[in-house]
Amino acid sequence: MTARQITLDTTVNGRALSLSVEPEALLLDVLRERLGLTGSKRSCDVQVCGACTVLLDGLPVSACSVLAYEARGRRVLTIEGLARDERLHPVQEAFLATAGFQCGFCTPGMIMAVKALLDDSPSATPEDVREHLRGNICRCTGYASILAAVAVAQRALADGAAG
Amino acid sequence: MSQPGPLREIGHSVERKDGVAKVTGRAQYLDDLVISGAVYAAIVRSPYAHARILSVERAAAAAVPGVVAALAAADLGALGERPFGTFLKDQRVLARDKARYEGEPVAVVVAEDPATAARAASLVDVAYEPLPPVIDVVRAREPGATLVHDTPPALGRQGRWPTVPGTNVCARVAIEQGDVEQGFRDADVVLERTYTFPRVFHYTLEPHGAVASATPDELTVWTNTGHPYQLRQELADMFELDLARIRIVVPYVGGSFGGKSFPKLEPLAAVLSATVGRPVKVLNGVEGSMRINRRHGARVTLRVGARRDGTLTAKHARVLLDGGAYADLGPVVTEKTSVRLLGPYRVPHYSIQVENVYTTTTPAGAFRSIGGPQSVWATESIMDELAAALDMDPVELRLHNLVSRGESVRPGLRPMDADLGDDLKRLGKAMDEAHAPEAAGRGVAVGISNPAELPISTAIVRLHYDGSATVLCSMVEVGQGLHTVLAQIVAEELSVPRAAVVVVSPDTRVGPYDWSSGASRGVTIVGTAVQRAAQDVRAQLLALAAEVAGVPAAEVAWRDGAVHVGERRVAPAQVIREWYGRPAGEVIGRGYVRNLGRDPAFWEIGMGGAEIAVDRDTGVIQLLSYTGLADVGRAINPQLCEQQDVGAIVMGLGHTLFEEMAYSESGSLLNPSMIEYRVPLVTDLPATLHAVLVENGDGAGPYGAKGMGEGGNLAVAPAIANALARATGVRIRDLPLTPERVWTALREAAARPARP
Amino acid sequence: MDGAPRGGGTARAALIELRRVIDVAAAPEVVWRRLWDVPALARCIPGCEGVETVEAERRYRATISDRVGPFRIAIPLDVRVESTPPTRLSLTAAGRDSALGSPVTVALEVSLAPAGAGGTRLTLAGHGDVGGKLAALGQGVIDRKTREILDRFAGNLAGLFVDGADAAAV
Amino acid sequence: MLPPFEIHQPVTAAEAVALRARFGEAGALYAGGSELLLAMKEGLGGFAHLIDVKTIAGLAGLTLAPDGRAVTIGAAVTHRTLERSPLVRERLPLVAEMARQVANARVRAVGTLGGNLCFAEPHSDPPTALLVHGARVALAGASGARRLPLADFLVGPYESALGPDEILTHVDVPLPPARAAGAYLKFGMHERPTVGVAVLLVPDEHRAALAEARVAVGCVGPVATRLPAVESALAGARLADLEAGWPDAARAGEALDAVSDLHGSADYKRAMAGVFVGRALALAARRARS
Repeated sequence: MTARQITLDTTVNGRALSLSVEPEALLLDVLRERLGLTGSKRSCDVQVCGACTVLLDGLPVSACSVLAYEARGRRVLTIEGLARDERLHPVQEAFLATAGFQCGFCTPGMIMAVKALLDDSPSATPEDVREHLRGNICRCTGYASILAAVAVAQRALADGAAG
Repeated sequence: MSQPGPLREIGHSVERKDGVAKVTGRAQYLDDLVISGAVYAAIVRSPYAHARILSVERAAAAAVPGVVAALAAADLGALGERPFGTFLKDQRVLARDKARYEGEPVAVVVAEDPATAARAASLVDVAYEPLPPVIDVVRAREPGATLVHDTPPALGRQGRWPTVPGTNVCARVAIEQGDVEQGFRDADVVLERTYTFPRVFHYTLEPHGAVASATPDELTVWTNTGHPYQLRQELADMFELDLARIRIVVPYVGGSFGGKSFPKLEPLAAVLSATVGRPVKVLNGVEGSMRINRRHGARVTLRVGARRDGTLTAKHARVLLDGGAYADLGPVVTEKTSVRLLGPYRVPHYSIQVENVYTTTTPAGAFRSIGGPQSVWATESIMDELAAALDMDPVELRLHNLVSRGESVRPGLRPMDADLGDDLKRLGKAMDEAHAPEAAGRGVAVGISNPAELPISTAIVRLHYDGSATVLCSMVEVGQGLHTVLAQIVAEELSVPRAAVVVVSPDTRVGPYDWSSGASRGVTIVGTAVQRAAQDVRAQLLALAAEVAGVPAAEVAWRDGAVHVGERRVAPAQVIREWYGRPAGEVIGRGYVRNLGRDPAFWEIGMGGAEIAVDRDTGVIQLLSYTGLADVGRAINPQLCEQQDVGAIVMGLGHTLFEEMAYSESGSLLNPSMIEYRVPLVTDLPATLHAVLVENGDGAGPYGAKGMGEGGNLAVAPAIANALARATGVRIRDLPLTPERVWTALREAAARPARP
Repeated sequence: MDGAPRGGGTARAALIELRRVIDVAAAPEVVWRRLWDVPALARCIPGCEGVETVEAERRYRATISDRVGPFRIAIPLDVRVESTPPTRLSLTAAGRDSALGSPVTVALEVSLAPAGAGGTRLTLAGHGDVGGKLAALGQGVIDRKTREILDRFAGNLAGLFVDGADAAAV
Repeated sequence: MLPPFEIHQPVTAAEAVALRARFGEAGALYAGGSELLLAMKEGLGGFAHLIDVKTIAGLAGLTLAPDGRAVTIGAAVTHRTLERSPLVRERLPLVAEMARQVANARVRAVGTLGGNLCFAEPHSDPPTALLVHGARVALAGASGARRLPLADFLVGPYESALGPDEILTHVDVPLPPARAAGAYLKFGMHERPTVGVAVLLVPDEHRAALAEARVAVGCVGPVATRLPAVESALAGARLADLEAGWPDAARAGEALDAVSDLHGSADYKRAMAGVFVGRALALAARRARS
């Protein structure tokens, strides 16, 4: 441990952790390299593509460009923390139902972005959805099946809430 | 083999095999693998587009704690000298005497962790003598132009087209038929136009990378390639090893679109591993990948002649492809471009010459229909210009000239295997249904391409005694859904539950030979190999059942998804258990494909129609509706087919409206980041986006399927430019149709005096 | 062709054109001599430091440094001069910035001609080029910076001759 | 990958100022990091010390000034907070409208207003919208606090008037006069806008004609700027006319100091400034009438 290292007390996917990290460590590297949570992907590295989207206290952030240090005392949720007891989250189920992915590299970030939106605004309009997902790039699907997945997820979440 | 009963699996949009892994983040891609003992490489790249390398000072980097080695070409021994390249051996793992494009790897630092490698790499001091850059493809072709390669490179193993010594011509292909000048004399109208297509970047979300582990007698490479077997050959040549001693392992791949075909970072990783004696990981970021591969820019000068009734009489084309610094797949792109420029029309006289030209820019290679979008951009734009000159409806002009089923497109190639006229009429109907009342212009385009290069593939299907099956083949699941479709085929042929079929990702130590993952060949060629392997399992089961029952072969038959011995119905797995005499063993089926009749294995048909409005103040083209049409023979999984087409269409919107790798005059890439390189976003989708699938069951693949997935890309740009011309009277011949370009053209048109 | 961009192989960003005319109140011979007072000349170039003479009147080394917001950009340059006394001087400076390794080149022709009553008209003409990441980070900004530096240089150069005594004190 | 550095967490502005003085060019102010960290990844800066201003008490505050005439926005307030704050939405709807359009949801969640203004990226949204409000920035420095108009704070691309031993503590945004209505429009093809236009119209008491017009354009040149000539030309204009389209809009950008770059040529940018000034005027006029 070098003198520069700092203690990072945080909660990742519901689990409290205490790690020693360098100040310049990026959240994405800590998740992937230290915690083995490789679901979040590095692509553009400049906060444009959204492949590294994770939720920090419920808000979507680009893990590639956020210092791990910022997770102190906060809750981090990654794609690995979405399913409960092997039961997929309704957003994941929706992506399966519409095949809202092809190569899958953008998918974890895309799903986290959708979850962030629907947690915040369950009845987001199609325009809201497009505006929100403008920050997530998919090069394979042409987005149509992703938009369909969001609509399916919205219905499922509404039914779940009602039921 | 006969196909009794209705198909249970084929034609259904079943759930993807890779779905759960991908939506849970459990799917492992290259950077997710842990290779124990691996060290990390950081690449030092040339800051000049063209420069002599005078010295590489690497001692300071080597002295950094944690650095394993700081290496230049000279440190790599014979492996550093050895050129590679599947078609032309013109590339080395690190530039030796000179760098030929900005970003070319010149040195590399290998360290225990990526951060140390990156920091030490900044300490490598390379002295250069800048040379004149060669950026413009026209100037590159002029006499006396600076040469990118001073000496002609040797042909690679698959090479057929040599360079033209003393010039920057990397490959030249010319085809002709009839007497083109006679054709123009026969014409009432002759048009000559030049169209250009930009250099564009694949931007697969996953960047290129490779991990290699070399020992004196074995080489293993984990990589996100689309071409494990082509790569194996290339590395076998470099390392002088038997094919069997080279193992290529491909995990999930985060998109390829051709950009991950043929050797990319693998030779470098392998040579580094051989040099430092440890497994070495080389991973690019987006900028690094923009320094690896792109699509060929093109400058197409077309001359066409037609009679007053619209009958085409002649086509003359001179094309310069911007190939960048190294050949990669360029020679094949050159050849494909020559055929793709013919278009789907009857042209009695033609002369087409395509030259792929070296420039000091990122090397160009395979990208979703090689040479296709460039060709169709020109050929389908000029069809509308011709229609205007003839005062004909553009669709009528096309219908008048389209080749019919069975008619020759080019002598020697498979005759047309689709009903193009019917397809075009169907497209028109679908466009009518999608009509947006506010549309100011409508345009269509028809693309055909000759894909499925070299139909060579093998497959193994192992039916286990519990009724599950393992499929071994070596085409890569890059997201296209191949594994799902192959599982559907095996489930269909062997009547096993699809859930019980596992398709194994490529590993050349395990999976059998396949030529490549590209050229829309998966379903048609690999699908056929897998189908044949499954049918081989079935044939063997019948033989085994006959042997167990002690009856002649004629008394056993496959019916309703099971083996029948007389009237006794035996499930496939039960045949295996009975033959082995206990719950054990398996039956191994083999499928081989070496050709599927004529080349190409099928014609890929991609048509499209656009309706647009134009914001005249800003030059923004508003795409209101887009309808694509793919003639797929048979859609084994319609949902996947539609999504391939939609994906290809939206990707096509990129080169149509935004995308271009912008270079400065001195050869610097000005937009090497996703902040400045703009790809289509969800907000770019038209309100209506449809993909029409035509299924005539007339393909050479399983159940009459043809390949698809590239064709959707072909028609987008000309359809939109044709719509723009109809909406505004302005014809733009340079892509992308950025708002500023459209705005400028509109202003220039407004400033021109009206035609008398 | 109709003059449309050629695409498929044509560059987007042009070189940065540099052109300034400076009238100074000193005779060409005086101005010429003063131009060879390297330390004084270096002081006219904003951010120029560490000037070394490699070969008198032919090769020099210097570092130009400037801030762009919070970032300091330092560019060690190799400067080569060819001269035709007392009317022409051609100068090329090339180097790479120390943070990003981006190439920077400047080619400048300086010509002197008599002007007015015993004065001299100095004409600066040439171009600058910035490559690599530095170019990618902000073409517009770099263009501005280069012009700004050149403007200040031209001003300083003219200033050298405003007060002969002051200049002579160098 | 970032170079190594240390993070410092001052709890008062004075401590931050002292740290700035101590580290000089080796130190950089750090808030959301959405611009700084990207630049550092590219290899720029090489700062050995980051001074995290988010730990300074009060910098995340977003309040109505005691006199009720301005909203005080702490430097560490995120774009997301601006976008959603009921206070901002109600009293500074134009600022909320602008904040909603900054980059993407992830950048808005971490990026701060203060960081944005200090970084002075020329293709950025906030300065334009704040200029039409007559916003003032508050700086704390070794020699005390000072306030200056935002227009004076914006110096050039990546350059502000922030001194080497100063930090930005908050921005005061005067509330627009009652009845005022505004609009923020942006346009461009890339991740960052080609042009951003903010318009704030103050109608007369009959909501018929303009008592005052404020117009600012950003992204086209080195810094965002007000267009005084356009503002005076608009004096007395009728809202109904503006809503239908201001005939002089096309020339509104003519005088702008536009920079040619990948976002467009200077000519195009000037023309687009005009187009969007016209559209923003029409939208704001419609809002002012209703």
